[in-house]
Amino acid sequence: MTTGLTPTEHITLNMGPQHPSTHGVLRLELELEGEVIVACRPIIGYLHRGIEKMAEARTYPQVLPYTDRLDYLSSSSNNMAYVQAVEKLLGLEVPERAKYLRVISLELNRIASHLVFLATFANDLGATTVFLYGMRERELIMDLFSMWAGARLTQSWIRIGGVGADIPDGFVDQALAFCRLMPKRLDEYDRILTGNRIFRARTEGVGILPPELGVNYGASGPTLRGSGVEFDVRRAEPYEVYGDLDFEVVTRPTCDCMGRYLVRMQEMRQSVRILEQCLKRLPEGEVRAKVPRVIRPPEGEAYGRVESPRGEFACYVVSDGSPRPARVRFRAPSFYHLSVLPRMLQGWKVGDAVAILGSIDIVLGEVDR
Amino acid sequence: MNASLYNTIGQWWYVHGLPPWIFEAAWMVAMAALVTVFVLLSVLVLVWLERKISADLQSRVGPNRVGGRFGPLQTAADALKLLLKEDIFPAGADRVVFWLAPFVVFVPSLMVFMVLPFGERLAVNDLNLGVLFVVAVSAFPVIGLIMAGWGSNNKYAVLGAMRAAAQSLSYEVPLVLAMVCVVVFAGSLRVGDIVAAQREGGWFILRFPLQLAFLLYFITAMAEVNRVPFDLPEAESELVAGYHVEYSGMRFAFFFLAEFAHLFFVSAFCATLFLGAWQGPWLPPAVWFLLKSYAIVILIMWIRWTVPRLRIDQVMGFSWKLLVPLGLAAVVLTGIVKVW
Amino acid sequence: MIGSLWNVIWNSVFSGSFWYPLAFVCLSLGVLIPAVLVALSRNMVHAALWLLPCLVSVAGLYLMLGAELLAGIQILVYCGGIVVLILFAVMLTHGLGDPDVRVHNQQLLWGVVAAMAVAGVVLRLLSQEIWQSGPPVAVSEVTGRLADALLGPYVLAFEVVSVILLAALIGSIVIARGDAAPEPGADDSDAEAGE
Amino acid sequence: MIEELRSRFGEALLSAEQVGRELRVSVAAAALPEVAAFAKEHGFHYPADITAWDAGDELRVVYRLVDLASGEHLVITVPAPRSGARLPSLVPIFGGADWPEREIYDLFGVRFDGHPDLRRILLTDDWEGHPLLK
Repeated sequence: MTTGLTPTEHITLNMGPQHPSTHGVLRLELELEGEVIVACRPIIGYLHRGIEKMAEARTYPQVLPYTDRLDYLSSSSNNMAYVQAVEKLLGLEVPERAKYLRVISLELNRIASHLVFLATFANDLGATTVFLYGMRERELIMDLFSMWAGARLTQSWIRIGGVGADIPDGFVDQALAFCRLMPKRLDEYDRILTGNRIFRARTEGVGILPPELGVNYGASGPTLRGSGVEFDVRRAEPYEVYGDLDFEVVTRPTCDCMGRYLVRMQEMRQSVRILEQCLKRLPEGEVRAKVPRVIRPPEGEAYGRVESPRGEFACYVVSDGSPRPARVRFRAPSFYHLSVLPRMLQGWKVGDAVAILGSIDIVLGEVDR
Repeated sequence: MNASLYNTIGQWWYVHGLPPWIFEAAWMVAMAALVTVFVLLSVLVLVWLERKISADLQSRVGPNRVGGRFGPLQTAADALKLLLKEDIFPAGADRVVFWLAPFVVFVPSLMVFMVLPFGERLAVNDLNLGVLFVVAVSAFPVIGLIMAGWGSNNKYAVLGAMRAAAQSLSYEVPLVLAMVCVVVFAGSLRVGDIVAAQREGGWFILRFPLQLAFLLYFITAMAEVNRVPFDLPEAESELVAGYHVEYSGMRFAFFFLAEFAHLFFVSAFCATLFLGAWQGPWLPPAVWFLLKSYAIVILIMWIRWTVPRLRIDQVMGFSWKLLVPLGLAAVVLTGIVKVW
Repeated sequence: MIGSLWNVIWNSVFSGSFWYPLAFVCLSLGVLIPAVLVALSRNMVHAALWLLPCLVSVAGLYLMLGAELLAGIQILVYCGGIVVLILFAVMLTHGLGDPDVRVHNQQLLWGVVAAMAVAGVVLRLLSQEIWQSGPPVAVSEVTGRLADALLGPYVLAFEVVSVILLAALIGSIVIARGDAAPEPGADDSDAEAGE
Repeated sequence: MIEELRSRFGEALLSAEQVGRELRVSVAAAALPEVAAFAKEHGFHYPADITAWDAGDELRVVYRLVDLASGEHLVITVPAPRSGARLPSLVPIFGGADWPEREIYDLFGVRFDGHPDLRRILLTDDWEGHPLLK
């Protein structure tokens, strides 16, 4: 942008850690030339609570509630990744009903999380009304969560060996009613936002993430699928009952903010589809396998992989044969997405920064751990 | 009523041989005070209206406690709170500039009301250059915004101020072009004459090329009052609050007042230029005037709470690449139609 | 005694002969003092802001001469346009961290010489002219006459000037644009680092 | 794959076993970049996870590379001393190694040679020690 006549001075702008659009306590050090971003340095760690360290001093079941606090918008994915790793170590087989219930939980959480994405993304672009629309439908999911877990965000309902408790009466009907409502509401979002000229002008072609760059930086989930890479852990390594379910892995070839947005919007429809299948097929039976009172997995390591709403959320557990894990490591998708962010921001404007940051849908809880 | 009161007192004054200009001056001061009070009260109503409209669009309830079921006194309570808050000067601020900025924004936004006819002969002073006066005085607030942004010693504020300056410069051109169309059609810069011209031939929005001017005026007016989709100078998600990020309490209230006063003014002026001002059947003129003004206000609010925000280069491109050529075309078209 | 003095004041207060010079003096000071401050301010933004009262006072002088149109245009163009542009340019090019710049005084000598020369010329011209004082002749409808003149006898000149200004506007845009700005995100280093 | 690795790297390949879809290999630090580059040539483009753990007597730095087409995992474990460890950085090969390596440096104290910007990432710059060491 320097035409050589008058070199404009670069200013360094600290976006965050307190800023309406950094989605938590992220700090972006932006170097600006006028409004154009020349360089960006993400600075993280403001929410570091040392969960991985704390896990080393807790027994296996005690670690579970900590995982809720990672990606606080989709606690069941975190629970699932950890539980999956521990069950792999134990070689535990989970009852069929529990598997279905877990998938229901995961998909409901995916919709809830994508709704928050929709809400905050729209809000970042100035469409405040859509923010409240997203929150309105999310509230219905929160009601369902409180029905089975008594909590809205930190559920810890997926437990080692199954789920915490069976679903209460009336849950299935209420969930099915939600499944009938949701597609209509999605159409409503499309009408108010997706087709809007201003929204398209702000998102189409903005914040390009080339597929090779995305893969090379370990991006995953809708962020990577928005660049046309068909990678979804639910398909690549089906866990629970995903292998038996009929759903599409949504991809978009455009690599831009719009692509990532559309992938999430379509994924909500797919999640509704999965939910309907699970709710209708839900078998009777136990919801929890026999688990020893003190969990003492044999020496070894396991890697639990889950497709969280943000991407590949994984948990790497190393056991030394004691009741406490030797190492619990959480692989957070947002961590990797943030590390490509500087590449995606270069050359765009401050206004685009919030759009691009919003489009990769990070949660600082899992970035900082 | 206004006219007769003016005549009665005026006659009394002349009969007693007092210099007429004192009466004129006193009359103007009194009317200005009246208009100021009216504007301040309108702002309270407008803020409440905005909250209720946004709440309704967002399937919320909005204010519903203070002063009854619909929260009519909520804004008054908030204003009172702002008055009582501590007045904070940020460290490293340019104190004089920081202190002065709210007034530079606020005073012109009241001054423009002086030429606005609230009814027949119900303008404080129907200057013969009324439209020019409006345009000239509306050019001031942006300097106040720049002062606020720069004086705050905050980078977000400076970015907001720069955006405000760029945006206001770009949108003033099509705004003036739109007004030129009206002026050419009415053949006068006096607001009263423009209203009179609409009495004879119908509202200006119904006359052929002026629909284009109306559209231009409406869009640029939204940009001038920094409303979504043109609210970049204070884009909350990008610049936190833009130029007024460091302001609190009373000083913040001044910006807020100015913003809503300006919003009301551009709507009222829109009604005056294009919708026949206070003219209408059955109802008293002042009621017609308010009805039309509020219709435009509500339209602007509706748009604000529906669409996302543009990016700064898109905003500038929109003005220079589309609105300015359109404005030029509108002026030429108006000239052709007028000469015909 | 006191009564008669009071009468004198009273009469002059109510005639234009008192207010008119007073307003003139006030406005002149309003032009001169800020103008000096513009030149002496160490802070670029302050200097630009001092232009504001200066230009507004000039508009006030125009008003006193009955040139309302000119006053309006003065405020619109100078306060709303030029000052904003200057402020914009100052903020864009100048470091935000250090608002105080040194006023460069290296050319003090030449400045004084030039100022003296101008002052001499002005004073000489002033002394040659016989100045009438007193309230202005009431000029009615300046605007109308101006409009008639511009769109009557001088319409061709008016149109030519408009076209030239438009051409200048477009030309400056073309010059300012320079080479096509590089597309964001199309940086080469991105592509090679991707693989 | 195991055979190929063995013939190519010989002594540097400390151990190798196939567990389900995971190919777990252990390599010496010096050979790491070559093994990683070799893996990338063979389709393991996606750096799923890079982490470390304190095994008591030594640190194990674990690189998990995934072949997105086949779904195979390649888990490369590199042993390192508990203090003063230095490993070659994989950032030139996998951009996704950038932040995880900073994190390992931050939490375990392993220095990565050739890393473009090796600073603490989660903890503050004035933090003393490396908290995930036992």
